[in-house]
Amino acid sequence: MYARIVTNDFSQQGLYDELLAQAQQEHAGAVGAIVTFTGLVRDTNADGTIDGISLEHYPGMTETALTQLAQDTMDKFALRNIGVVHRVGRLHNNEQIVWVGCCASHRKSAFDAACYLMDFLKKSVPLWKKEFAADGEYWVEVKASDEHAALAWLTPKEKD
Amino acid sequence: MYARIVTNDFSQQGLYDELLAQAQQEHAGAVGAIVTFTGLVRDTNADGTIDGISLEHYPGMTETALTQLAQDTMDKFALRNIGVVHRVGRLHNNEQIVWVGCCASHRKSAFDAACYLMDFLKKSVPLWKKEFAADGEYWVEVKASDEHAALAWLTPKEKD
Amino acid sequence: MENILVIKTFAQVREVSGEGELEFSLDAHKTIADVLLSLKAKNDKWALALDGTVICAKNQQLCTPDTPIAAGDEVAFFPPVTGG
Amino acid sequence: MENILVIKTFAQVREVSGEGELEFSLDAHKTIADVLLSLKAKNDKWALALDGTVICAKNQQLCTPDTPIAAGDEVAFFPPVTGG
Repeated sequence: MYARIVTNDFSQQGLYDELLAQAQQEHAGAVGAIVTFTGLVRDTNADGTIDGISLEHYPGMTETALTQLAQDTMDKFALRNIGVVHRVGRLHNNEQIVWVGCCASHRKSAFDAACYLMDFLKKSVPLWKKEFAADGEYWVEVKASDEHAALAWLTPKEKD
Repeated sequence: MYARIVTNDFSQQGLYDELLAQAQQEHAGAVGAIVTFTGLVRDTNADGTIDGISLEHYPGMTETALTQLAQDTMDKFALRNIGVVHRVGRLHNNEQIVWVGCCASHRKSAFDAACYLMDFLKKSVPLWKKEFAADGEYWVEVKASDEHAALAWLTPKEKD
Repeated sequence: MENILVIKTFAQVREVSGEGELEFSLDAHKTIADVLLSLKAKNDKWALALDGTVICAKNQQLCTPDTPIAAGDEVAFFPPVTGG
Repeated sequence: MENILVIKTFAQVREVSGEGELEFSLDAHKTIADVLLSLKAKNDKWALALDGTVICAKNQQLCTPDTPIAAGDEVAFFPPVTGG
């Protein structure tokens, strides 16, 4: 398992190989499905064009929260392995922001786990996104659809 | 878009880069989420240990069905791009069998599309898997949970 | 090709029938179901090969047993698919 | 550290308050809520910074306003998170 906050870009192949090698070390032959998710910086938001983003984090707590979320997700979905990497700092349009990889015996667990981790990452890991628009810099606001974010955040270990 | 039947192994990075480059060519800056699925050969089935598999296909029809499924999935989920590669022939334990990549603006579409494509691939693309056990070779039978497989197969273009 | 169908089989249907590809006289056969009946009557191996759930395709498109056939068609029989 | 809390802020709370990290006298403050009240009263910038939905953490663990505090604690205030 790995859960990291990084400033530099990451390699798809590097993260995939690391994830699979760890899984095979402990569960050789039992990995049948690997799902990865990559988030990229888009060049627009609801108001128009943007010129990249900046990500702030809470050093120490962010790493702890990300590790805890990865461990919870691995346990909940009986994964063979999980890895997550999130960048911080200034990112330009089209750059990679976040990567998640989930190894499981069967594909449903791998898909469900990756979805779950991304949902909770967006609610429970102390990271904040600022967008650079032509007329200034704006912090991304939590959407109406995320109205329960604060509540989820306060109960990150609930199982369902 | 790409949809291929191959005999040789494939590269995660190579397929990812090709998928993203195609997407950026037509939708520069609009790709926010990429989900990939990789299927691997496990070393056991319900009856015990296996020593790899062999995949048979219907040359011509398999490529057509895979291309049609990829196009349908891209349309249904408004993807920015989609790619799918499936191997045929003799594969050993731990080898890569299938890879799917879905590019979308938002993560839900990318996840849903990859799940959908894999579900329908298992029902509607003419590929057959044989497992090599200690006491002989056995064709994989459609599971009870797939009892409607033939029906789904006969209506691969239904929209819901 | 005047009076001929090309029949293809895959996986269990191919192995059990012992024939992966064969030419077949169209004669009075009007539908896929007619071809299935004749093949089942051909010998025990074919009877066994076509005894489970068998999927049909005509010219590489899925079809049903009542699909009409014509000289030159490629008709395929195979079990439910198991890829992925 | 005898009578001191370390306060940290992030994102909008940091920018609007103008203070990313400060030391704060514990004095009679018994809970996170007591600290929030004092900070809001400190000046207009702090009042504005704490005027929306603010999440609290104590020693890098999420907590609620009624959480008790002690000398040496690290207390953080920040808006709902928006990573991923």
